[in-house]
Amino acid sequence: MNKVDLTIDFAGLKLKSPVFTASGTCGYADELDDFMDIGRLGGFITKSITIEKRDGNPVPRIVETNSGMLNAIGLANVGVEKFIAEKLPLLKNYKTPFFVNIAGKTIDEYIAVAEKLAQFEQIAGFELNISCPNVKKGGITFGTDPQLIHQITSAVKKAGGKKILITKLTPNVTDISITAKAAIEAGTDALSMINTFTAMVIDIETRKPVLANRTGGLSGPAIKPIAVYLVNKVYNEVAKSANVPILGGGGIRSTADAVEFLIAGATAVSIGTASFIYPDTAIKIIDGIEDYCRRHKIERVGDLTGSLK
Amino acid sequence: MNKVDLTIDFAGLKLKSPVFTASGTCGYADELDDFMDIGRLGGFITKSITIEKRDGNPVPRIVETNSGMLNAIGLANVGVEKFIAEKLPLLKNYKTPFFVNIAGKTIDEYIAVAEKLAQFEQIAGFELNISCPNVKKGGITFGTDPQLIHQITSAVKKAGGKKILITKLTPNVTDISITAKAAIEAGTDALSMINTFTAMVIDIETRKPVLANRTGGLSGPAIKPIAVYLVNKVYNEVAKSANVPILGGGGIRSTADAVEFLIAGATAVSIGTASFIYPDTAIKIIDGIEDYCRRHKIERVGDLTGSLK
Amino acid sequence: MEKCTSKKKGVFNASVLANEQIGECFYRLSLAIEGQAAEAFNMTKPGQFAEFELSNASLPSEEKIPNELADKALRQIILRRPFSFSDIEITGNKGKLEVLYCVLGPATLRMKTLSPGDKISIIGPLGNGFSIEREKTLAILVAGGMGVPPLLHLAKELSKSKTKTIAFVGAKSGSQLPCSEIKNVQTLISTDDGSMGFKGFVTAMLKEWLVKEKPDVSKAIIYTCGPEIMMAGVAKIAGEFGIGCQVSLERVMACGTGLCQGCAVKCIDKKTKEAGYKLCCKDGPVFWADEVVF
Amino acid sequence: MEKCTSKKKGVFNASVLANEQIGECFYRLSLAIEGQAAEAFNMTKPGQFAEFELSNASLPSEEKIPNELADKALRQIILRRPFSFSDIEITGNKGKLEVLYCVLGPATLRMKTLSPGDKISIIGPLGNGFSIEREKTLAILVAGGMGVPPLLHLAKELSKSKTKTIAFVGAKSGSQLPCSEIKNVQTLISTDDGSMGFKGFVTAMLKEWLVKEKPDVSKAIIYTCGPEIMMAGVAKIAGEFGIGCQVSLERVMACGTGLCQGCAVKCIDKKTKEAGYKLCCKDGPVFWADEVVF
Ligand SMILES: Cc1cc2nc3c(=O)[nH]c(=O)nc-3n(C[C@H](O)[C@H](O)[C@H](O)COP(=O)(O)OP(=O)(O)OC[C@H]3O[C@@H](n4cnc5c(N)ncnc54)[C@H](O)[C@@H]3O)c2cc1C
Ligand SMILES: Cc1cc2nc3c(=O)[nH]c(=O)nc-3n(C[C@H](O)[C@H](O)[C@H](O)COP(=O)(O)OP(=O)(O)OC[C@H]3O[C@@H](n4cnc5c(N)ncnc54)[C@H](O)[C@@H]3O)c2cc1C
Ligand SMILES: Cc1cc2nc3c(=O)[nH]c(=O)nc-3n(C[C@H](O)[C@H](O)[C@H](O)COP(=O)(O)O)c2cc1C
Ligand SMILES: Cc1cc2nc3c(=O)[nH]c(=O)nc-3n(C[C@H](O)[C@H](O)[C@H](O)COP(=O)(O)O)c2cc1C
Ligand code: FES
Ligand code: FES
Repeated sequence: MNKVDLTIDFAGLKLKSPVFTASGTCGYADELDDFMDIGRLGGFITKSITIEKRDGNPVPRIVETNSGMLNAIGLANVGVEKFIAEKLPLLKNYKTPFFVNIAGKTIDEYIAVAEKLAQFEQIAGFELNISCPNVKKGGITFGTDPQLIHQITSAVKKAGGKKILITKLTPNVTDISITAKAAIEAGTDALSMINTFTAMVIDIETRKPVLANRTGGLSGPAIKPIAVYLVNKVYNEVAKSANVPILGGGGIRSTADAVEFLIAGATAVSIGTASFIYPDTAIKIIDGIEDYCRRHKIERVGDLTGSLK
Repeated sequence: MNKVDLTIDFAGLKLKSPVFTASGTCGYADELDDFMDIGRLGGFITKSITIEKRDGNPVPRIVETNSGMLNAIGLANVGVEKFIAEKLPLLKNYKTPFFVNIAGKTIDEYIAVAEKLAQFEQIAGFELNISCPNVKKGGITFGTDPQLIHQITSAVKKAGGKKILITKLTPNVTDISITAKAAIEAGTDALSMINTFTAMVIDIETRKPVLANRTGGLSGPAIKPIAVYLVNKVYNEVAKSANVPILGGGGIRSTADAVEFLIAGATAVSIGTASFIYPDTAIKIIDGIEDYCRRHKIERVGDLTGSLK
Repeated sequence: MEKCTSKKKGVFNASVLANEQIGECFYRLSLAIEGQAAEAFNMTKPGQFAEFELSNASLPSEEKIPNELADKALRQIILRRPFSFSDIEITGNKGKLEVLYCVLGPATLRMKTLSPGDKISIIGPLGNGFSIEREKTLAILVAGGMGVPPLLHLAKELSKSKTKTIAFVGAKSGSQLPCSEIKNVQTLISTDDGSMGFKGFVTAMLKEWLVKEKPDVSKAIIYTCGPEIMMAGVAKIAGEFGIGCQVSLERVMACGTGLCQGCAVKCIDKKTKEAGYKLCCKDGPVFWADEVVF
Repeated sequence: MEKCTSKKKGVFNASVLANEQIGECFYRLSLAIEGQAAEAFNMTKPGQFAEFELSNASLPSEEKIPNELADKALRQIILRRPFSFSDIEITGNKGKLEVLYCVLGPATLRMKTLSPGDKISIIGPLGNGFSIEREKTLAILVAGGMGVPPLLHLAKELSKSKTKTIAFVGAKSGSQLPCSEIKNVQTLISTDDGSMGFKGFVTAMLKEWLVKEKPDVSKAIIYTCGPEIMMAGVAKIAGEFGIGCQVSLERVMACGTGLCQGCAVKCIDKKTKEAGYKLCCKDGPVFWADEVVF
């Protein structure tokens, strides 16, 4: 076997590789650019963008846990106008498909952001964050209610015009196949899973939560086996038959981790927390997946998707 | 301050200490007895007992993950008759309140086990396992449906006569306060939380799940921050006002971990996976809690419960 | 089988005396124990084991981690790991434990970095070891690859009795063995690649030998440890020839102490003929071959 | 503030030259770097930092872990830890980095066991360091406890210029300091318990000195690093006296590289007067005191 075909078909987009960076864990691209060639990524997902600028939560926003971390950044971002004015032009420098992650407090806010961004060529698509556990309104409530998911997904899909829409699911539900199905029926082009688990760390000396926001979202290797299970479940129960690709992630640090997600049913994977430890993780994993495929005589990386026996 | 009062009032029972061993992680007491004085425990919870003997799942039943492990033991147990004949008499040797964890495939099976055991003095109470993710029927389905929880909890409460009933909740739900409320309204005396998260590990060389059962339950330090959050949520939203104690656990390895759960709202804590690493963990934590209370001038360990600021 | 579980098992500290590579695949770790630990391990039978806490040891630096283990090395381990012993020497209240190990994953990578003076926590002695049947005059040891260590310990114990011992040792290639012969024991080696001794599987060599030498099967006993598929083969041969056979099984263990029920071994109850699970850590790791459903 | 971020930051390996305890609270870790790493760290300003990967190092053995850290030691860490430098020497394509650190939790416990020859991964140089203002003729360094290290580096850099430097160093007690004076610099020590130098807070000592010595404030500048509450005090004094002041802040950092937005510092935009968050790791850790909302 000479060459492994690392390109994937992701909801009609042909992407260079099956590895994305996850929202909120890779800045606005320039920070990561110091460490690797982000042009090799399958996709780059921005931090959540909201209609208004958000300062985010007070500190501490971060606390480490066993093999994981909690974050309660609070969707800190420059707001959509400033994003368009200041960040978007920079994206032109990269040969990477950019996906803008959208968040909001009301459905109208989501729609407004999508409408404002729909016209820009530099943007390959949107990731709909209906699952961020760190904002008081919206967020988590949207993501757990199938009806609201349907409403918001179809509205944003419409507002986004021809842009690819990826709906990001929360794991904080009884049956994730039901929320996945709601998003698919509403016309989402792809699913992203999973976002973080709501969690808390208490400082036993002060008897207060460590995070200023009290709770935060658990990410990192700790959650990986749950994420793999959920990806496999959604793949088997809804995504495969609907032919909707899954962007899988949660705790990926190594090639082996990424391959687990692909085998479980993901078409591509996203790297979040791991980039904090080795900023070039995503690139190393692209190379690693190529090696893995060669070793296992897999010609197209797409053949791995859902190949669980 | 001279002495710390480590006794707790647990649903009317006066217990020696706020530390239990968790179901399925401490055998039938004799194994643990080699390593510590189990008479100092607040309570000892047996492996799940079912009406018929169960061989359990094929191996591998265990796989380690980052800061955690999956198990799919499959409720292997001797069955209630043999339990009564062979194991129950041994329990007399210990001065520990024993709680028998009950599982089943149908509500009738639960009732039958409770009825058979209700008469034995050596048993302080029952823990209702409606949340084991490793059996095909029942288990997980019961634990996620508030109506079923109500049905099964009130039925077992009745069948158990005067015995204390602890209902063990699964974290695999959208809103655990709803399931907690269902159990409380059905008359449970206490809540136990949390059981494991359904999860999967894939062997990327064979492309098969590592566990013979394909999925397993994730336990250990990895899940601790989620468990602390859920205990705090249930305490604030339902348990405190209903005056129902919580047996909190999930990933406890150290005194600090245990104290986090108490502060979050637990009246007692359960030690599971940690006993595999240091079999005397529970005792060390009892001593540790005493030290902590002394250091913080807390006279009764009960004063810690729900003291989160 | 004669119960040979020590009553005094416990959680003990051991300190590293030496840790060195021997051959291509094996490392030898020597541990010093004292006091209660020495007492507890005093009567340890070959085949018994201990659970080692290795999560706090450091990983080898990046360039010293074999490529195929790089991803595994990233896993943050919490569980102990079971190891049997290749030798145990107790004198008074001091003792020395010797482990031969292969580097396969996150725990054994960490084991490799232990250096003299380091302390580790072990739980033991655990399980039931090989039971030395006094009435047998010929002990046949059959070891495969990673299964060699406990049989070295057993060979030493047997050498104290009058039992004649012969050892069959198989490996992929000669360089993968921890030793080219077992001390004081007639050792026949087989290698898959023929690089040393008999070319082929150790089971084939065993069968050939039994056919040729025709030992008195009523006076012989087979002790075996190695890959499960090899032991299944040995058990089959033992059955064919009517020789009693003890197998030392391996299971993924979360506790090693009978708490978790993770280490199930499918066995046939000799009386009821019913199949059911026993625990490798508590009822084994050594079982009579004819009770195990391979 | 003059931008002093090196363009060449990267992920580098460093090897441990020495690691020893100095005083009661501090340890000194010396690292050797070469090639690209040496190039990258060549222009590092005092106050810049690096992110250290320590999760693979071993924990000290149980008896060497202070009681109050025993539970913390159990946490399995994944994130890097930020450390600034007390000294950096680069010659050609080789260099030496020196870190003074205190043992506070799981990462620094692991740091303590590093020994000569061990390799660790560092990311750096990161952030913006102290900016040495050429037109100032008096540099006043104010260090508290763990804040001493980067000011040692700064003092060394200042000693190369003509700036007169005076250092105020505070600690709980004398034994908790890494050194009793800063080389070539007039050093005034204060301790909370009076066991060395001035008895009381370093801020009180600073104020007393300013009142007494009446330096030309237009030519003076304060550089400070230490507990946030102390720096807030120093900033207030600097404001009262009208002296420019740079503070080196600390935040819990998940990345150190601007990716996570975890390390927010509330700042006032000098132009718009609006409050908003900057990032400690990217915009700092050194800020002008008058832009920070303490
Ligand atoms: C009773 C008993 C006694 C043992 N005695 C010894 C001994 O004396 N010397 C020794 O080196 N090992 C011995 N082992 C095996 C040892 O426990 C494992 O090698 C160890 O747990 C590996 O841990 P790890 O984290 O390095 O690798 P893991 O990641 O846990 O395992 C790495 C890979 O190797 C596989 N694996 C695990 N064990 C084996 C095995 N035995 N053979 C082949 N593949 C395996 C796993 O499935 C996995 O794919 C014994 C096991 C048992 C149950
Ligand atoms: C830019 C920057 C430069 C730094 N330079 C140095 C340095 O040169 N030398 C050095 O020793 N440390 C330095 N630190 C602090 C260092 O990063 C922490 O001490 C380290 O992360 C602790 O890790 P740990 O896992 O051992 O403890 P953790 O468990 O992470 O922390 C242990 C406890 O200490 C607290 N803590 C953490 N940092 C501090 C602190 N600075 N002061 C008081 N309590 C703290 C935590 O809140 C926690 O309660 C620097 C930090 C930053 C942001
Ligand atoms: C610091 C941090 C910030 C994050 N911010 C966002 C965000 O703004 N929007 C979003 O949809 N997800 C956000 N996430 C979630 C990640 O995109 C990802 O879904 C999650 O962390 C799980 O993957 P991981 O374990 O690889 O990090 C954030 C995660 C972290 C750790
Ligand atoms: C090996 C194993 C077996 C278990 N068996 C049972 C069981 O039979 N019944 C039950 O209710 N919970 C069972 N549990 C769940 C534990 O009681 C506990 O709720 C869970 O492991 C979380 O706690 P931990 O992280 O401290 O282990 C089991 C857990 C493990 C690890
Ligand atoms: S390993 Fe836990 S019971 Fe055997
Ligand atoms: S630490 Fe991540 S942005 Fe500063």
